[in-house]
Amino acid sequence: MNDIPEGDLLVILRHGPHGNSWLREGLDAALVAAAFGQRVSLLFLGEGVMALLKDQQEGPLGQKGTQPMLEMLGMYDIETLLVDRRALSERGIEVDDLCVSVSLVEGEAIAGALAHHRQILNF
Amino acid sequence: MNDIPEGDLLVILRHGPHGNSWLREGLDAALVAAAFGQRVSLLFLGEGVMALLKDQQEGPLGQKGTQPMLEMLGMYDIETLLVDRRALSERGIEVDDLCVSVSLVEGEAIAGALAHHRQILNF
Amino acid sequence: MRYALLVQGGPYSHQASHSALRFAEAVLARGHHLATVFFYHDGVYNAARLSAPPQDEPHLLDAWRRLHEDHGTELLVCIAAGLRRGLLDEREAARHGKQGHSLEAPFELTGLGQLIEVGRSHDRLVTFSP
Amino acid sequence: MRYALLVQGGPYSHQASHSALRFAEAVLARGHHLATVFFYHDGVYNAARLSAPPQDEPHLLDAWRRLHEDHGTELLVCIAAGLRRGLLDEREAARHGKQGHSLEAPFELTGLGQLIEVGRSHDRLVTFSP
Amino acid sequence: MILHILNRSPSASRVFQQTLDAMGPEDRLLLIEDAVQGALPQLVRYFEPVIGRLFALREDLASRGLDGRCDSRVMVVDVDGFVTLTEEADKTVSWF
Amino acid sequence: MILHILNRSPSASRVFQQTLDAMGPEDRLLLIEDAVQGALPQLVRYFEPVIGRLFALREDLASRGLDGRCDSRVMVVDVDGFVTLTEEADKTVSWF
Repeated sequence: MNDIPEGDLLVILRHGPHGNSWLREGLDAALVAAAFGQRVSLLFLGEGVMALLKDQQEGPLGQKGTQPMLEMLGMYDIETLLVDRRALSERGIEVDDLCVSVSLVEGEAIAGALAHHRQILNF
Repeated sequence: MNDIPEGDLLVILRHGPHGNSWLREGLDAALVAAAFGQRVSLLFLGEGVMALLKDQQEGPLGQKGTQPMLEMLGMYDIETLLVDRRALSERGIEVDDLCVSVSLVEGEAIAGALAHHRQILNF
Repeated sequence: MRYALLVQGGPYSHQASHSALRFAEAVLARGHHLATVFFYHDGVYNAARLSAPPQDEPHLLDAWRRLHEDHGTELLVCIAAGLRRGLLDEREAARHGKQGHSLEAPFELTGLGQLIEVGRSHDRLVTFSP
Repeated sequence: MRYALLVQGGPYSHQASHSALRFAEAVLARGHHLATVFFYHDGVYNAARLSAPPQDEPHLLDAWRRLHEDHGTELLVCIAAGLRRGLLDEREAARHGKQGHSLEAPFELTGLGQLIEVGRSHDRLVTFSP
Repeated sequence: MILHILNRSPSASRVFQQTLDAMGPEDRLLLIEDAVQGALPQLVRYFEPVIGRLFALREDLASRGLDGRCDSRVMVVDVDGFVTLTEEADKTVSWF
Repeated sequence: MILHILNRSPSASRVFQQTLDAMGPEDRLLLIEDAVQGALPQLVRYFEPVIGRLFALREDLASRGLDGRCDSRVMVVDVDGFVTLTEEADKTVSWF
């Protein structure tokens, strides 16, 4: 992608689902910010891309996954989902394996995304 | 070192001082086990070797370092301090930089240390 | 066999507690005796009696309690790790001049020496860390 | 300038709380206004009112309290993160039918929206994570 | 024989290297939680020295949507198999 | 200009790579807590791309016994200098 989106808040998601609560807490922050009328973008780096895989299930003891939250993003007008291309290819994941539609970023576009948002929360 | 010590408990220390409480909690476990009469050995891997550097100081807000605990090891007859040679050399640390006397281990001697203790606690 | 678990991860923050409870069920299902769970490091937060997770999420505190009620599993909390983190039973609260308590039976505050004893007296000790 | 801190690490387990308090002092020493500290993730455990660390270790709860008393810094605890982890003030305890409470003033339970508002209304937001 | 249990992905943490260094020739390694990512064909190379003694927990693969994506040389076990592995080992060591 | 703050050693965690990927050409990097290990001459190579914009926190070096062991290309600042760095940056991002 060549157009780096501008926005109020960039939420960086670097942890996968189930192993810890960072992903859920980061998505919570993004949804709340959007509910407050901020223009929010998400940037998935490293293990964070695992959040987007199809076919995820409940965790141990029926722990909810993050897919229900991802489905809410559209309702909250969070439409910019930037995904580190290298994090996908390192794991052999194709864009078709993802459950939402995303924009791939790499190289300077990642730093650009940080520069173009007024505030950043890193999870 | 060629002689792999035998013992009741091997405590593996893999975290440095100050950043988190794993090192202190691991040393606590070692000291308590020794006080209960167990034969305890310590194995320092990776960042754990930072525990042994001379010239450490108090942490933020006067947080105690781990050196007072290291000085207690002898009193509790914990004399086998195994240190990963590679972890030292990766950091440019010499044996003379350490505040206690240690035995260097590498390669199969590390696995040997685990095999030769009845119980292992990994911090 | 006689199993013990060492839980070092806080509830809801890390999968460690969930993994430990899932493993506990499987241990019991295979006919073993799950005699003891020892909570250390942030694992002590599993005993926080006021925990109030959303109703559609697993209630970890209740799951630990059921383990004790149904199978007699001892739930031991390291006292040194607990006091630093604000987990006090009524006796420790009184001893420290505090009103109220944050930990109660079936969880028990015990010394770290109990962990060493558990390691000695059980056939298997399996650790779940954050 | 108007500063805010976001603290996400539990006390005694990670250096995050220590680092944040040290940074807070330096912010104030340079003449800035430290308006808000927001506690999220395991950072909410900093507010555990029964915390009883050994006397020769820093008392983090008291240090946060002093920041509020001496400089008016607001100490905001995310309510969703707090409830899961057993941090309830008297009102929330009553609402959930629990006896006792684990969090009290000057710490305040607030929604996550406050973090977003803090980010908007302060000049700088610096995060300390585990 | 020791059962080593690892819960961090080799793509995020270097602890897998310490784990491999500490494994004896008969020891086994079980990947759980975030470490199950290491069972992907693209990441399994990190565990090359212990192929044949490398296990991954099915439930953690499934919850992450990775159940069908494992390298065929990784032995997938469910939590019942996890207990069996602890029965067969003299002791266990958890790496995190 | 963004101030990036890193608290994990490059010898233990790969998060330093994400940090470097996310840094713009003028951005600065401050090593705190366990990350100050990265200021050692043997480990500073991980931060080669940002030499000249690389800082380390003196108090965290000192408490770890590393005060005199830093690579000379790392700029050592005390906590007062840390605050100055946040004043000079438009915003900060913490990596952990």
